[in-house]
Amino acid sequence: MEYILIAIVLAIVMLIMAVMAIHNKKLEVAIIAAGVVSLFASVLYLLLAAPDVAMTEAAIGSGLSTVIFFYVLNKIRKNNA
Amino acid sequence: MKYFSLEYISIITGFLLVVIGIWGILTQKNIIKMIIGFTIFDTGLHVIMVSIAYVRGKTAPILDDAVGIKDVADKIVDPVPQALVLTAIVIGLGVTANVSLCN
Amino acid sequence: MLKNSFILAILIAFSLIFVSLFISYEGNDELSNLGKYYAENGVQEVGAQNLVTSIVVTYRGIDTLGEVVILFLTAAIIGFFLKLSKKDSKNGKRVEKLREASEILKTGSQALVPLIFMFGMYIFINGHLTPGGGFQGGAVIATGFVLMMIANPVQKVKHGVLAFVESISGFSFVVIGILGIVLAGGFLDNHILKLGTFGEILSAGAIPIIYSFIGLKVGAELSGIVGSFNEIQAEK
Amino acid sequence: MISPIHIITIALGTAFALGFTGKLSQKISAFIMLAAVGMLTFISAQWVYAFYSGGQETIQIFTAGFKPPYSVNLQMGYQEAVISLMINFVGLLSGIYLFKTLVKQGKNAIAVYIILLMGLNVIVLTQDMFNLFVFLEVQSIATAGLIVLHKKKHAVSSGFKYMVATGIIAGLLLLGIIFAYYFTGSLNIQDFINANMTASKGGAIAVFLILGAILLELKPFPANGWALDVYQSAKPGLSAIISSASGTAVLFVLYKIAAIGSFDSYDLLANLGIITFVGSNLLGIKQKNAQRLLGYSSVGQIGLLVMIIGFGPVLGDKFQFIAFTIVVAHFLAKAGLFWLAGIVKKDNIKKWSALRKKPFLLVLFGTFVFTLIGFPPFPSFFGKWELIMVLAAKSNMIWVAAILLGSFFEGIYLFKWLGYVIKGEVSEKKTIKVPVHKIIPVAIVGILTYVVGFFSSTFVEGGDIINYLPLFFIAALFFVDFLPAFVKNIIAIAGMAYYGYTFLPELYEKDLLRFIFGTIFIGGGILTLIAGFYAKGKRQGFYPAALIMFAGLGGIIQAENMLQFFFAWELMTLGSYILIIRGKRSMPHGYSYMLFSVAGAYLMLIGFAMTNAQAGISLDALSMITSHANLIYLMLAIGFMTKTATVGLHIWLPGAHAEAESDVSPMVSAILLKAGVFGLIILFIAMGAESAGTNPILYILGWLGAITALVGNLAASFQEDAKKLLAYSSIGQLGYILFAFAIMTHLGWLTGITYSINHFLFKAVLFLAIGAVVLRVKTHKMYEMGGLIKRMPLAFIAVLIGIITLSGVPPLSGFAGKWLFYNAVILKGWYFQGAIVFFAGIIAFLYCFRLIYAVFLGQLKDEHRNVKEISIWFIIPIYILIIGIMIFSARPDLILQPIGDAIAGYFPSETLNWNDTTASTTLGYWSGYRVMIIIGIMFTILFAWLALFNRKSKKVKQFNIVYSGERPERPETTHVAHNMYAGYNKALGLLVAPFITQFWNYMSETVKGTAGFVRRVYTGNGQTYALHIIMYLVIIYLIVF
Amino acid sequence: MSATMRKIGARVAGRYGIPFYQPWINIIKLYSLRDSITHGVMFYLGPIFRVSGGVGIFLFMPLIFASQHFSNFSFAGDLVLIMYFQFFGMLGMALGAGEGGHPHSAIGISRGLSQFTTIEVPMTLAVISIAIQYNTLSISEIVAAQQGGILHWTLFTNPFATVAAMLSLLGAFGHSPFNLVKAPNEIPIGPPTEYHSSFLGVLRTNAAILHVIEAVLFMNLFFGGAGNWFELIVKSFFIYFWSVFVGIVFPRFRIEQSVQWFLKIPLLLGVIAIIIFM
Repeated sequence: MEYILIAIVLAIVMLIMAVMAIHNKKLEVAIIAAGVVSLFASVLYLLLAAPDVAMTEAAIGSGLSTVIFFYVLNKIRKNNA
Repeated sequence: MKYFSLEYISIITGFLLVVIGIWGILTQKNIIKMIIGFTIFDTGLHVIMVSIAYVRGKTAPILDDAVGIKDVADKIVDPVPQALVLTAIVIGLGVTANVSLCN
Repeated sequence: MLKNSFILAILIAFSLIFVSLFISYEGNDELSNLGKYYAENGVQEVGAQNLVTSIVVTYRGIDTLGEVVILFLTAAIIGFFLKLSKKDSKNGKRVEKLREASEILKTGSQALVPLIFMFGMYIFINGHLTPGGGFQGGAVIATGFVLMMIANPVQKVKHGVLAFVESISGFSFVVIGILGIVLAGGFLDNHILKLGTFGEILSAGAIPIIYSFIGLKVGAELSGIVGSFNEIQAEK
Repeated sequence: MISPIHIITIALGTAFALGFTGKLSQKISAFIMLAAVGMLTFISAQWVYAFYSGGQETIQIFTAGFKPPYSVNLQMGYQEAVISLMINFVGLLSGIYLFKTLVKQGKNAIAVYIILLMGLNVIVLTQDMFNLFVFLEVQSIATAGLIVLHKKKHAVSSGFKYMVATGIIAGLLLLGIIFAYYFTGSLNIQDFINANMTASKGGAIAVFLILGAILLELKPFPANGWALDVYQSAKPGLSAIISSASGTAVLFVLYKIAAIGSFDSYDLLANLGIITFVGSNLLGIKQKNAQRLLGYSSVGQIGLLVMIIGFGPVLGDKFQFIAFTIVVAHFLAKAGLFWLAGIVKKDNIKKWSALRKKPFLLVLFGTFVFTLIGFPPFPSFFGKWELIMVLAAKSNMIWVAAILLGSFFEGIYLFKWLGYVIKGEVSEKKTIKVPVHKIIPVAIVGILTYVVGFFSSTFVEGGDIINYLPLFFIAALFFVDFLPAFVKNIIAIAGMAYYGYTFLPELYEKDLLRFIFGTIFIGGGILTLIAGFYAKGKRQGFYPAALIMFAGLGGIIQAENMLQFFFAWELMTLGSYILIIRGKRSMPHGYSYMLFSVAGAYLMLIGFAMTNAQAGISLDALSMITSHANLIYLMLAIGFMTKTATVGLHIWLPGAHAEAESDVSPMVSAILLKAGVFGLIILFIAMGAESAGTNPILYILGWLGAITALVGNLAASFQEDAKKLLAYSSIGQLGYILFAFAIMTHLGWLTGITYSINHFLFKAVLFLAIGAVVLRVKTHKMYEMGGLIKRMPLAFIAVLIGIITLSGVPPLSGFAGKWLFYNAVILKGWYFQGAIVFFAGIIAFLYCFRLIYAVFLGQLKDEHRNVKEISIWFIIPIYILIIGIMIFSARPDLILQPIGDAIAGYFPSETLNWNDTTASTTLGYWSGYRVMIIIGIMFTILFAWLALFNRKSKKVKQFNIVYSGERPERPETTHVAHNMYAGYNKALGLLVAPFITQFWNYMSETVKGTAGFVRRVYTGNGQTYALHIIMYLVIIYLIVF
Repeated sequence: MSATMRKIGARVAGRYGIPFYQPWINIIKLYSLRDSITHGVMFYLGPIFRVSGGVGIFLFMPLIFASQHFSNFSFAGDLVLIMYFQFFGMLGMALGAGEGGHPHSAIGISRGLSQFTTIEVPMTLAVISIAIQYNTLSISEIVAAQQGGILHWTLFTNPFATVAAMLSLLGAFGHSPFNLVKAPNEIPIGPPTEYHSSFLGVLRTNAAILHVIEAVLFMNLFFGGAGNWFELIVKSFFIYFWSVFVGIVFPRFRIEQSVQWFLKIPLLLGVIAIIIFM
């Protein structure tokens, strides 16, 4: 039962973060928010008994993707500057 | 309350993430945000897949000592979608990287 | 705004599809046929503790191959792009001098990075026993690589080395796959080596070897990708 | 046998190995890659061979040694082998084509290239749904990568759109797959098919998502803007692969998984496919960019194939043949065209005229265009034929109509393009560079189209007896095109003579009607070819085209079944089109000729298909139609009438005939038009004599014939251009012929045949003579000629005899037609039509006189003082024809009597009676022989009399005349040939006002306007395209569920 | 006969006019002129064609009903032959004139041909009507069918056809008001421009023949034919004079006017004639 509560909290945070990722004016915040969505998703995977997936999502989705986004953001900023 | 359980909550979350992701892809002018929409879309899909793998009250498909090797079928969740998600996540990264490149 | 409301309308209509899908979903109380088969026979046939690993590496090894190929493609394309922009930068574009990282970060990373690399390798070598495997391990290695880059932004990424590791492990992957045809039942069959004792490191046939190669390859590729992005963003 | 798994291992091994080859030069890497692709090709080729030679059964390859569904399995069957061979083959050729580019771009690009091919192979072979998804992604990322490598700004943005679109599609596919797994507990396609997922709603949606995603990968209209951008901006070598190889592979995937749906989903696929086919081709009309145009065409063709897949269950055992021929045709032609695009390097299709400097490439271009449209002898012709036959047999006539409409749209822009290539201005002096490694692939696929076409004909019912002999001869002639014209002319005449010899004597016994038309076609062909000796130089391209036309004409005569007939008919159209556009300003006319011909041919095709459905494929089946007979007859009649240029369908003719070369005009006018007449004869025979009184079609055709005669002749008298005048006259004459045959009595038919023979004789004479004159005086305009009788008396006599025959004045054979005509009309009771035709006949005098007066009489122009008599090579055929006229005039009974006997089988009542040389009907009588003698004698006496009185008359210069009190000095002031019948025009000009041209213009503008309007959905924005994809699915979803 | 016409015309106009023998004198004079020029072969052949046409029709026409001798060569062809043979002369005339190179002749021809085409329409309708009526195209048979009293003439049995044909006859003769072709004022004697001496003589001879032959044709078709010479002369003379009278009363039409006129009333009459017998 406590799992369910955790899951609900996770779900709500993920959704809020997702909306934020898309609608926040600041790109840095958006990128971080997207990373948080991924991170919380990996916790959710753990709850769903999928540790392999959770590891992958954490490493790739919230780790590497975010890094790449920041690089791209940097690049675009420079191009526009 | 049938829907008030782990798998339902997560699958709903998954679907909602997918919708939000598509919304982002379709409406955002900023390309980075479009790509973020993309990753959210992907994450949503993965959540759905993992939820489908879930079997109520079962543990991870790793046959360590806690599970043993007898009557495994009654103890673990479905490993197949998990394997697929693994692949899908990596593919998603490839796609995201490529999309990011194209601007 | 009109356009957005239009899109919203479309999206709501589109969500109908999801709603129907959702309604048809009832959750599982038992495994699917496929899952049951793997649960019952996976151990005998493949000999790996982690069923996900046995599926990823052996039963659906060819998917994994495709997945590795996708990373390879991405790395190759981005690498090519890097080459192009380097050519451009020779024509009058300068590489911006980046801010040096702080001393603490530098020192910390020097100590940390080898540890992270070790951890990544541990993950993929134990892929058949514990959660994790080639991808996770590879990703961890790449994370270490990122740390290295942050600590020392000026340092050039050694793409040649990465490419070499990537290629050689990819090639070995394919060779092992072919050995599977020659020595065992089919492409990527893990029975080219003995299954060994269940639960040990050197068990489950060729899985640890294959997963190691995958890990190396993924690590090299992801590092290459991130490194390339880093260089691209560093240019002006 | 090398296992197909090695397609993967070799490709991947090569790709990975390139990484550690270290400092190896890029060139060597590229060679290694080519060798690897060659190896892939070899593997699939040996499998194809194994299946082809029989004995080989479909095999399954289990990866990891476990049975499916537990592990991924690949399947190698005949179909898979063929598709995989196609992919690898085009990959190999494209690799050769892109060789230099790849070398320049380096190892990364080379590796991506080979992985792309590998991915395509796997999606064809795999039997596992998720595996399919993975390799689809491999394929699309590799494609996007290669697009981006092009390093054009446009390319990068289109790569982005491509990634966005395929990303969404892939996501939806994944969703579908995971739910399919949820419902079936398997990932194997075969299990999906067996599971009958559509039974539950959720399963049905999963199926919907999977099929929808694969369909979207095939770029259905209108959710395909992203794909078009890709076609446009990618490197042509790559576009070739995307269009040919990827398109084919994904189509095969769709075919493979289509069975997971229910029967309804097949229906849906068919619908969406045809929408794509029609819509995409419609949009192509307004397109100017070559590669984008090809993109539209690709999308269209793939839409057609999707439709065929959707019709798979309906088509039954014909499915494989139809799908294969159309796929192969699309595959070869599109690859070839994209490669050509890379050689030409011109975005705007108007600038493709640069191709003209390379005749070899030009021929290849033409080959591909005609392959796409489905002309014989290319494979798509047979595919479309079979498709339409089967559809008609299952009475899916709306589908047939839609397919043909789409094909027609495709024809519109492809022919326009062909026109630009052949006739556009070559502005730049710089010729295009043609590297050898680029031309080899194009040439190979070009040759393959012929080979495959030849083989596919043997699989079609009735196709095995098609006479390929003339085509081989023409092909041989094509390869000696470097010879001087007169050598080729001799070869051509010899070939024609032999061809005639092979079947005409036999026909003389069996079927006199066919014999007569055959003689007109082949004999007339030889005569007009004699005129070809005038040409100097090489005259490249003329002889193959002319002989294709004559081969088609001969084929029509020889045809025993509808396939043969249609094959020959299209061949004839093709040849004549090329002949016509050889003229200097004939392009727009050739274009409209082609469009009318194609549209007409499609109507014929529908008619044939409906007939075949009821009574079989033989031509005799036309008389055994049981239902919708009149509809079929009407469509066939319209089809034939596009060739006879009946009013309403005539606007192509004047320009086409008038602007053609001097010896081509008689071919297309005197000879080619008879093909339509022959078709009508076959049709009327099938309708049977008993329908004469009752069938409204005949009545309408009769009226149409009469109006055509009137309008044609009237328009002819207002022309300023000598050849145009003759061309309009042909319209009028063909109106008579149509009218006469539509009477459907013994006399009517005799009239028609007499007219046909006469028209052949005199129109050949007139066009040859006038054409020869035009060659000498270098103008078509009659008011720029005049007085040429002094310089070219022989031509004058020829024209004089020609117009006497034309106008039907006794004693020459023209009168035979008129006399028969009166009798026929009055006996039939078609008085008003008869009166109109008669009126038209009188108008013929106007233009006849105008022609001869303006060209030969009056004052000789200064600049023509020294022109020579027309070329001897024209005089010879002209006078041979005149001898023919004389014989026919003096002894019409020699020909008409046997014909009368021959058609008495169809029309036994009210025959023409011959008593010695006098013909008589119940109405009247006439003896051509006696009239000829009486007039001859009289003429001689009068001549002698006048000569007697005029012994001493002196010759004076032309200017020795006086008018308005002055002596004229300049010839122009005395020549009134310009706007000669001004008063007449004022009174009756209304009748020839260009209503019909306006009507067709309006039609074409409407089509173009629609195309332009619909094209606005393609905004060029990636987001919009993504929205299209979502909308597409939503709409389908709302319709289906 | 043309003299007679001119005479009447003059009388109506209040002038004295020429003596009736004047045309004959003209012809003889023309033949005997020594000064003669030519423009080429066709200049010769034109008149020959023309006269061949005229004489030819004469030869193919049965003059006297039931007379073996004066049926001429009518066995060689029927009504259709005659109708088409008219063109032979037209064509010859036109060609010869064209050869002359004089612009006026070309204008004359173009006008003549234009008008001629429309004249023929009502004529044809009338002929078709007759052919339906008698179910034959043979002139002899048509005449035969009209024997047995004045009420059997086509004039009475098929009045519409007769009127239509008579109207077109006006044009065929080329007299006023349809004589723009010859246009005495603007162009001296129309197509014969340039012709003179014996050429013109031949043409004038032919003109006379043609007038007679047309009259005879009409007589045969509409007025019961002729049983003997006297009947022939009287009837054809009256037919001829019909056109003379009309010509004197009406002013001249322009070409487009006459074209349109012929395509109105006479055409309508012809159509009615056919409808009656359909």
